[in-house]
Parts: sequence; structure tokens; C-alpha cells
Amino acid sequence: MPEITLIEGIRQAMDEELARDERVFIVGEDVGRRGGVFRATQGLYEKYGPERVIDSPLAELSIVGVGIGAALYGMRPICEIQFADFIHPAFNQIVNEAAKMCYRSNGEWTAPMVIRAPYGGGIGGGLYHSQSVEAFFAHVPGLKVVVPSNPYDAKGLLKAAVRDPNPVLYLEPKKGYRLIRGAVPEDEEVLVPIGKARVSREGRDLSLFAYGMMHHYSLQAAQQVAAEGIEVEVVDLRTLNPLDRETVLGSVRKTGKALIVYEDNLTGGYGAEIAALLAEQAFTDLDAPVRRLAGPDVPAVPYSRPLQDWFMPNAEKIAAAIRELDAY
Amino acid sequence: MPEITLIEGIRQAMDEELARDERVFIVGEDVGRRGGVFRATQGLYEKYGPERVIDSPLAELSIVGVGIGAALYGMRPICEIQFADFIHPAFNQIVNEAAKMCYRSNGEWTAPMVIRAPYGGGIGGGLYHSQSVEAFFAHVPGLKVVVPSNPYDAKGLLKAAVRDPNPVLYLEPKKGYRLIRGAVPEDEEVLVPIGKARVSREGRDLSLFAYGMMHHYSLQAAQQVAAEGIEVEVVDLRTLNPLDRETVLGSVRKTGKALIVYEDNLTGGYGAEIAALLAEQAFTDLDAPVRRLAGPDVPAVPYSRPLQDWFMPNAEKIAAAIRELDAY
Amino acid sequence: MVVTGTEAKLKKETLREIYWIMLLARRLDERAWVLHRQGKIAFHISGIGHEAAQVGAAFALRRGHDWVLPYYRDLAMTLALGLTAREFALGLMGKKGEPSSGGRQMPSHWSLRRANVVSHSSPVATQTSHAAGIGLAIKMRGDDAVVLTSVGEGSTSQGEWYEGVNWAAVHRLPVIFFVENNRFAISVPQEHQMAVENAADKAAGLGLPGVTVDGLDPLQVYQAVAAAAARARAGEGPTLVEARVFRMTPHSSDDDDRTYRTREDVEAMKARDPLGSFREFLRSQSVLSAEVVAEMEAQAKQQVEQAVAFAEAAPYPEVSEAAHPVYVEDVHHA
Amino acid sequence: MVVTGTEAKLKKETLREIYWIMLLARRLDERAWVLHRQGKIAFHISGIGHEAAQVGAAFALRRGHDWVLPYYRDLAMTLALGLTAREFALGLMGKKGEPSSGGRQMPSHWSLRRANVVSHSSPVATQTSHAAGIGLAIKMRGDDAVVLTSVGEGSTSQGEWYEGVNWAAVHRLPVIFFVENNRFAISVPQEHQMAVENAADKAAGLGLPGVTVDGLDPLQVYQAVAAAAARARAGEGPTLVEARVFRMTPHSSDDDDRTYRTREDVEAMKARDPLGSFREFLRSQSVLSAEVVAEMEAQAKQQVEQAVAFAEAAPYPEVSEAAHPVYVEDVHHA
Ligand SMILES: Cc1ncc(C[n+]2csc(CCOP(=O)(O)OP(=O)(O)O)c2C)c(N)n1
Ligand SMILES: Cc1ncc(C[n+]2csc(CCOP(=O)(O)OP(=O)(O)O)c2C)c(N)n1
Ligand SMILES: [Mg+2]
Ligand SMILES: [Mg+2]
Repeated sequence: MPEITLIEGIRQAMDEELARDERVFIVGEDVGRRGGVFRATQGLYEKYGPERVIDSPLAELSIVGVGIGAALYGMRPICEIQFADFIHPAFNQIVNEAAKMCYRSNGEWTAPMVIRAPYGGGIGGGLYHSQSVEAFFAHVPGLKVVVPSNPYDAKGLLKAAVRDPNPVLYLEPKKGYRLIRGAVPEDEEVLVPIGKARVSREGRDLSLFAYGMMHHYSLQAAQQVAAEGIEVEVVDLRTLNPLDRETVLGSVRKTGKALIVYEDNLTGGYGAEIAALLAEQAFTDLDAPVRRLAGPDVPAVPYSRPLQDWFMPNAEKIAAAIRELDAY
Repeated sequence: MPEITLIEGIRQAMDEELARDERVFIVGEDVGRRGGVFRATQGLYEKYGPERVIDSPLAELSIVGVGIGAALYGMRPICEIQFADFIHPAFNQIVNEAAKMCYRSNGEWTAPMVIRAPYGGGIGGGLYHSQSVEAFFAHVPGLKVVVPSNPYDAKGLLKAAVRDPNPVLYLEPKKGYRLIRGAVPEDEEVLVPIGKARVSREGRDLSLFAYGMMHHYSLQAAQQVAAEGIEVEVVDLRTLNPLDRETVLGSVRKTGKALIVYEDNLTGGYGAEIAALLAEQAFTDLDAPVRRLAGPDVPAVPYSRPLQDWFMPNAEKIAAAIRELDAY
Repeated sequence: MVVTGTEAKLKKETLREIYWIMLLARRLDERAWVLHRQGKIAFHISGIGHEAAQVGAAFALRRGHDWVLPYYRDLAMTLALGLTAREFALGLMGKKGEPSSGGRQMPSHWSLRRANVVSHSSPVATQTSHAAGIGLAIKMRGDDAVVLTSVGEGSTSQGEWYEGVNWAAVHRLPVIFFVENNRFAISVPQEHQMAVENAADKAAGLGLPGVTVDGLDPLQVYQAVAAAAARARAGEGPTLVEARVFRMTPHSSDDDDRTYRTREDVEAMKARDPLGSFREFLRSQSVLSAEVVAEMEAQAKQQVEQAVAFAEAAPYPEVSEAAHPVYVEDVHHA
Repeated sequence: MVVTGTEAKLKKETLREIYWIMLLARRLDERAWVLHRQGKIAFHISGIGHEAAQVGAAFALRRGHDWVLPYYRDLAMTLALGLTAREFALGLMGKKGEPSSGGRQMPSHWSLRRANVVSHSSPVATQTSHAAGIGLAIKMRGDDAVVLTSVGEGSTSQGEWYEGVNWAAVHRLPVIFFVENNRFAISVPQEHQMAVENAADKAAGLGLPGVTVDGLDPLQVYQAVAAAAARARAGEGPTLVEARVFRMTPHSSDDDDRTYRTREDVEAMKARDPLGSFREFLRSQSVLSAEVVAEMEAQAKQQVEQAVAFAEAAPYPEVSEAAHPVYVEDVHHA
């Protein structure tokens, strides 16, 4: 099985879905000739033409709004937001329109579409090219939110998202685009179900919940502490909404301890919901306080190198949190 | 001390601050001659003129953006968003601009301003005139978020917000505008500090955390169950960001049980952060699972009367949750 | 009323039909105000004064084939597209079977799947980019449908509106941007919204044709929208059509317009009521006789009565449905 | 180059100063590309080809008194407003003392409080409504300052831009909306952004004057912005000024423009380099001698060297500052 990068998994998914279903098209800034600023759509313009790989005006709300309209007509748009930091102008369209379409029309109208957005820090992007936006959107009923952490899931979740009859926000851990490699079969269809977390490493001492780049670092940290005899169970959440509550609760039932890692700022971040779930439904299972390791409560990641390092969780910080929680 | 309504507290606060500081002005849709669709600015246009009570174009992002600009120049704008449901077009301005201004300029530029928005359900407003938006914004460092639950706090928090050197989102429980009455002194300045929760009822059996209209119902529920011998400590959070962690933790330390009530949809709602805080920092204090009572995970409040009733938490539902938790 | 010659092209039957929809819309709307005063409904937002513009626009489309994204004032337009009086009344009361949302949305938040009338929300102008997206899909598929979307003049201040129109202009999409200009956004007069004289002037900045017509005359609106639809179907791109209308009532049942406009202004509008003037015009052209007018009135009255009675007797949605459908459980429509 | 007669009004000294800032900006910018190739900085976004427009615009203002909300390409403009070469170099490296953000923002995210240059973010066009708000505050206070805010032509597609301009037009605010039109938004050509020929055509739809000038000529830009500033100061409201420029480099150090434009196109731009043509013009007018040109080059070189050396030696911000100031701890600036 060939090893590919995470972004190549994304590219392959779009390529295959464009080939499979003529209702699928891509719209976004610089997705055409440029192939996307991260090269996620490279080659697709040449292969599928300007009608199916559309360079939009520089205007996010209408990238999403036009996508919604096309979806209402029966198309399957993939809308690219160049950086998650720039999704905010489209907040109204995503939250008030796409997410509420099915419920508000009692199922008469639906908006099957994918909104792709590279997110996360550690790439020298400063306050506006590093944001993690998942907490805003995972709170929105009607929208599904997924985050892959490896090439296989990147490909399989994106293909599943394109086929999903609902609007799906697909957040891409951009730091891992070329850093994270993995085997993906060439000769079979890769599909990863939306709504299922994955235990990526079994362990008995504590449960670690993460997604995206933080899942990558969490596995590294788990490996580090394994040498010290701490067996961490790592759960890759993959789908943030709807959350796979069974897998989360099942893991904590086994280990009795929970560490949640995310790179967004701490307060009100996505990890709060995991912690709340555990506080409500794992009360008798917990042997220690739930622990969250997240970015500090400043407005996104500062640019200057030492400040960025200060902000970002990484394998060392995660390992330290594991040790502390293990020792409780 | 005269009894006034919650909205009258809001109106008085604006009136007094306009009179006190000529840098203060109001901008929003229909705030002028119309006096606001809820009448919060009634009489102010006549008193302060069209230069200080400005009818904006129907365009929320620029209501906030223009407010930010004026604040940068040294003014103290009060921006009115007609319904919280319509704040989403301004999400980019609030989250990326107002909230990040101070940090991103290392304190060189600041955006002292208030954004007022009526929120919440139970008023026959359907999906788009009932939304609770606090979870989105309480997650944003750099922004303060306050919610009054009574006329005194409404007045005092708004006056404090106008004087605060940071951007403050002031969410108004519109269902309580005329329903909630209370005594407010006429002859002294009413100021309520931002960042301080208030124990509005002492109790030893469990702690109930709420804000806005849900705090109002929570007090009613606490009174109901008191007759049955359950002594509920009710905490009115008042400021959602920055959260008064000491008061929250202190109360649970005493009672050992926590019920959190909010009318937003449950998952990822503001109550998740309270639950997470308790899961992390009150582990040894808790004698029962943390319990959240909130709106169901549908996209806001449906219109039709029975559907709305199904959605909304109320005193009865809260009392039932109290009894259940008390019995744990 | 300017007689433009268009009406010559419309069959008498069609002219009568236009009048009939205007009349039915008016009587339903008036009844809604009464129901509100009686405490039988919680909210009403009125289209009185806009009917000519709306029905003229709708009749210029291939109704049921073309796509329409209306806004809350478009009762008459939506009736012209196929909504029934009963369905409207169900919506007013949030009753079961209401076709736009099953009682989830407020009244006058239109949606009628069977007639290609797309669901809209309350935040104004959000449907503008949806219209562009539908136009894009039509173009991609090579279909011959066109799209019409409407807003009030105040809503053209939204970035939402600008971006949607810009998309259609750049891609020459088959979209008609219809602006019902009643000079007020709730209480805010046009001069606080825009520095141009006509909303249609905005078209020049976006690179599409813009035209302003008298929205009290359904035939002028018909002509302008028909021309725009022809352009769109011919692949020549979008058009902005502005219809100058009157909002003869307060903004909604929650509003009181006495603080921001004089009774004289409102009376002056009523004196130019588009329903009355179109009726007189049709009578002058011998399209309507006094008998037919009376008959239509009687029929409208009966439809309104029946609709209201039906809706009052209808059940509310069951609470058991309230939690659904947040997600597409079956993919029937997708 | 069109000789418009404006230059007659500018003192020779001022013309030399304009050239000097253009030159310094160019040499700093070129050096930033080199630093990037050397792996010494992580990112650079270039203003090469925009300098004439930017400096012409800045000089038409009362620098330090008027307010400016620039965008990331405005190195030359910001230098003209008072940024030093050292400060720019500190920003490139995210070093302590960098005045725009203390290293919190990426390079070229300008802010210079002492010169009334307001902090901007990365999401494009968000500063447009801030400019309107500052204009509103100036009007409220009765001050005589004007505001200039800039964006690229692509960014005029944003609802953010539209709403901000609309505000200023409705309220006749003292704002100049400056559009640096290099015909590309990263890779997307102008015809995918707008259906009008000039970004300035958008003014017609918003009810303010719009003018397009040759942005390769600082004097044409000077004249247009000076006229706009005079209008603004006289209470006549905002103006949209579009300067046609070239982006002679890739979008940023992360970009590779070979996929979307030919080398010939880029070479053709370079042949019309505004720095060279303005130098030749000034030489033809005897404003600059060969000696002075050489001297300026030497001085620019020296400033660049010193700035880079200074920044390389400068410390990073301390980690202990990273958590602040999320909120205004002291109200010094407020
Ligand atoms: C985004 C948004 N902001 C505010 C409102 C509240 N609101 C409802 S209708 C309206 C006025 C609309 O005026 P106009 O567009 O002229 O249409 P008209 O009602 O006059 O037909 C306002 C401000 C809204 N629905 N959506
Ligand atoms: C809201 C937003 N969306 C996307 C981007 C990414 N981006 C940065 S610059 C740019 C192109 C800007 O083009 P233009 O406005 O023409 O200015 P130019 O760079 O050509 O000077 C894009 C798409 C952004 N910064 N902000
Ligand atoms: Mg109107
Ligand atoms: Mg450009």
C-alpha cells in the first residue's frame, strides 16, 4: 500500500468524487489554475475544467451561499475556505442557512455540501492564519463537523462528507498536510463513516481524546510515556458533531481517567463538551479530575516564534500532562 | 425605591451614559425615531438628537465595524443588533476585529464599545427571533460577555459595559424585558462590576448556575422545591466571560452538586464550560454527576406553540431536574 | 397608470387572474390583521401595497418551472406561484401541514417545494447568494429555468446582497434580482440606507442592467421581469428590477408606524392603492365587469373564511415531531 | 507617463522625497525576498510595483494628522507615513519592539499608533467599515482629519467592503477608499471578481464619485487623492480612488505565480517599473541628478543593511509577555 501525505488524501478524495458524480464541483479562492494555496486541488482544474473547479470572487459568504444554492438545486458542492480564519464572514450562511435548512423546511429542502477549511497553528501563521474554529461549529445542530488526523481518514472522511446528504464542515489540520504520511490502499474505495471515533492506541491507564494535529502529537506522547510504563488509550474523535459518545464513555469506563487535548484556546473550546459529557455520564467511572490541555486564552496563535511555541500544545506538553494525570 | 422593568433599566443606563459622556453614542437599526423595535432607546433620539442616536443601514457587520472605527478614534459606541439571531453577519467583525484589536496591536489600539443584542426564546419568535448566541462569543478571548437577569443588573452592567475599556457583548433576555420587574434606586449611581457572579439564593443541597431568563425561572423553581425541603443555592453568573470561577467553585464546594441551566441547545453550549470547570477543579467536591438542563439539539426554537413549549426550559422542568439531582 | 402596451400581449383571462391573486392576497392579508387583533394569531407581516409588483413579477415567470426565492412580504407572489389560502392560514397559526416548515418557522417564511419556491430564513438578503447558486447550477446543467429572488430596498444594504448579485454578474447567471422598494426598512427611510436615488442604480456598480418600474402597476412589473427573464434564458445574465411600491401598513403586527411617518403620508398611499387602480384600469378596458368584480370579491371572501376555519380546526404539530429533522434522515429530497 | 501639471505644484524637495520613499520601500522589499530565500524570515508579502501609487496617495494626506488604514501590500505607504526601516525589519522577523503588534501579527500587518496608522488584520476589507467609523467620529467631533483606507481590487468583492463604503456615502463621511488594482487576487484575475471594467465603477452604485488613475505614476495618484481629501475636508463626502498598478512579484513568499501567469506578462510589467520611470521622469525634469540618484541608492542600501543587522541582533519578545494584553489592563490608549 503506498504511503501518501494527508493533503494527497484530500486531493485524491476530491478527484475520485469529481469523477464519480457529475453533481460534484469545487468552488473557492484560487482553487483553479493555482490548485489552491496549499495545492489541495492541484491538477483538478486541468482534469475537470473551469466549470467544475471554479475560482470564486474573494468573498467567503457567497462561496458558501452559492454552494447552498447549488446544493438546493441538486448539486454537491465542495466549498473551499482558504483558511479557517476567513470562515467568519460566512458564519451567517453556515449557521443560519446551511445548518438550519433541513429543519426549517421540515425536510423539504436540504443542503448537501462540504465546506473545507484548513485550520490550526504551529505554521508561523500568526493570529489570522492559525485559528481553530471547531468549537463554534460543533455547537451547531444541523451541521456535521469532521477532522481527519491521517491520510486514510482524510481521504475516507472527505469522500463520506461529499456523499453525506447534510452540510459537512471538513476541517483540515494544515500543519499535518505534508508532515503526516500514511498508507492508503490504491485499489479499493476508502470511506470512513462520519460519526465514529477511533481508538488509535489501546491502553489501560488513562484515556486521551484528541483530533487533527493534536491527535498526531498525542500518539507521539503516548509512545514516549509507554517507555515509562504508562499505557495511554488514545481516541481520535474524528467527528466532532455528532460526537461518538459511546466510544468516549467506553474508554473512560475502562481507564478511569481522561485527558482532552485541543489547540484552540481553552475556555469554551470543543474539549469543554467532552469534559461536560464525562462529568455528566462518567461520574462513577472517573478516578481523577478530567484534565484539559489546550491553547491559552489569548486571541489565536501569535506570530513570533517563541510566542507561537508558548501557545501550541505539542508532544512534550502532552506527555507532561499524561504523567501528571497518571500520578493522581 | 421604584420598581422598573428590565428594559427600563437598559434604557435608563443608556440615557445616563449618554448624558455623562459625550463620547457615547448609539447606532443600530430603528434606534432613532422608532426608539428600537423593543423600545429600548425610546426617547433618546428626541433627547440627544440624530447625531448621537443613529439609524444605521440594515447591515449588521457595518454596525459593528463602524462602531469599532469610532471606538478606535476615541468614541464609546453602543451598537444595537436588533435580534441576536442577526448578529452572525457581524461575527467576523466581533471575533476577528473587536476582540483581537488589543492583543494584536500589543495594546496600542483598543475597541471600547458595547454590542447590545436581545436574545432567547419563548416569545413566539421561531428559529430566527429566539436564538441564544452566548456560547459562540463567550469562547472568544478579548471580548467580555454579560447577561443581566433583573432590572438592577441590567442597568448596572450596561453602565459598567459602556465604561469598560474593552468590547463588551451585552445580551438581553428579551422575554424578560417587561416580565421581570425589580427595585432600582433613583438617587444613586447603579454600577455592577463585570466579572462577578452573584449568589442570588443561598442553599446547601445543590448549586444551580444560570443567567438571563433561565436565572429567573431557576429562582422560581428553587422556591417551589424549597417547600419540599430542598435548599437550592442559585448563582446568577451575570458575566459569562471572564467567568467568575471562584464563585462557581465555592458554591459547589459547599453543596457538592451542580445543575446548570441554559436555553441554548445543549451540546457545546455555554454550560459545557461550567461542567468542564467542575470536572477539572471540583472533582473531590462533587457528590453527584454534574447535570445540564438546556434546550434540545435542534436549530433554535420552533415557532408553533407546542413545539416552542417543548423546546424551552421553564420553572417546572428545572424543578424536576432539581428533584432528580437532589435524590442522587 | 402608464399604459405601456404590454397588457395587449396578455390575454384577458390572464389579466383577470392577476387581479384575482392580488385580491385574494389582499383579503387574506386583511384577515390576518383581524386575527391578530382578535388574539388568534401571534404575528403577521403584511404585503398590502406590494401585491401588484409581486403578482406582476410572478406572472412573468414560468410558474412552477422557474425558481423563486421570495422574502417575507411576498404573500401575493407566493399565492401566484401556487400557495393556497388554506396553507397560508395554517402557517399563520403554526398548524400541522403548513408547507413551508411544518410550523417551525414564523408565518410568511415561504417555502413550497412543489412550486420551486425555496425556503428562506429571517436574516434578510441571505437568499441572494442562494439564488446565484441555483443560477449557477442551472447553467451547469444546461437547464432553461431562471431564478427570481426578492428583497426590500433596505436589505440591499447587506453585504449578503452585494456578494450574491456580484456572483451572478460575474458568471452571467440566469437570475433576476427583484427589489420591492417601499422606501422604508421598518422605520428607516431610504436615504439612511443608500446614497443613490434608486436601488436599481446599484446595478451599474455591479455590471448588470438595472431598471426601476412603477410597482403599483402589475403590467409594468410584468414587462420588466419578462424582459429580464428573456435575457436570463438567452444566456445574457442577470438583471436587477426595482419596483416602487407602498407599504401601506406598519412593518408588522409588532410595529407601530406612527412614530416615524405621518398619517397623511399613509393616507396618500392608500389613495393610490394598487388593487383599486388595477381594478379600475381593467374595468376601463372592459376586462372586468361590475358583476365579475363582485363575484370575485365573494369568492375571495369565501376562500378566506374557509381557509381560516380550516386552520383553526387543524391540529398543531405533534411534540413528537419537534426533534426532527435536524439532519436528513432519508435522502428523499437530496 | 502623463504629465498632468500637478507636479508643478509640488516642490522639488517633495518630489525627491517621494522618490526616496519609493526607493527605500523597493530596496527593503527586495531584501526581504533575499532574507526569505536565505531562510532568515518565514514570510514576506511584497509591494513591488505598487510603490508609486502608495507614496503618491500618502503624500496627498496630512501625514501624521490624517488617519490611514492600509493593507498588507502598503510597505511604501507606511514608510511614507513614518515607519522606519528598522521597524519594518523587526516586523519581518517577529522581533521585540516591532511597533505593529509586538510580534503577534505576521509581517506587513501594519499599525503605527504615533502616525495614526490603524492596526489591520488578515481577513481582507474588514478595515473598510473601521474607516467609515473613524470618519463618522471625525465628523461628530468636528475635526478636520480625513481617513484613507486601502485594499486590493479582489477585496472589493467582499460584503465587508461594500457595507463600509455604503456607510460613508450615506453619511457623507471624510473617507477616501483607495483600491490598488493589480488585476490579480493571488491567482484570480479581475474578470472573476467583478463584471465592471474598473473597480472605480463600483462607486456609481454606491453614490460616491469614483476615479481610476495610473498607479504607476505617483503624481497622478497624488492629484486624485489630494482632490478626494479636499472634498472630504470640505464636508462633501467620500471618494473612491482606484490606482492601476502591477504586482511584479508572486503574491507572497508562499506563492508561485508560474501556474497562472506567463513570464512574458511579468517581464512586460517589469519593463514599466514605476520606480524606474519616475526616476527617469525626475531626471528629465532636472529634479534628480545622476549623483543624487547614486547617493540615494547608497543611502537606501545602508539603511537596509543597518535595519537588517539591527533586527537580526534584536531579541524576540519574551514568552512572559505572550499572554498579554488580551484585555485593556490599563486604559492608557482608550
Ligand atoms: C439581518 C437582519 N437584520 C435585521 C432584521 C430585522 N428586520 C426585519 S425586516 C427589516 C426591515 C427590512 O426592510 P426592507 O428590506 O426595506 O424590506 P421591507 O420590510 O420594507 O419590505 C428589519 C430591519 C432582519 N430580519 N435581518
Ligand atoms: C477574508 C479573506 N479571505 C481570503 C484571504 C486570503 N487572501 C489573502 S490576500 C488575497 C488576495 C487579495 O487580492 P487583492 O484584494 O486583489 O489584493 P492584492 O493582494 O492583489 O494586492 C487572498 C485571497 C484573506 N486574507 N482574507
Ligand atoms: Mg422597505
Ligand atoms: Mg489584486
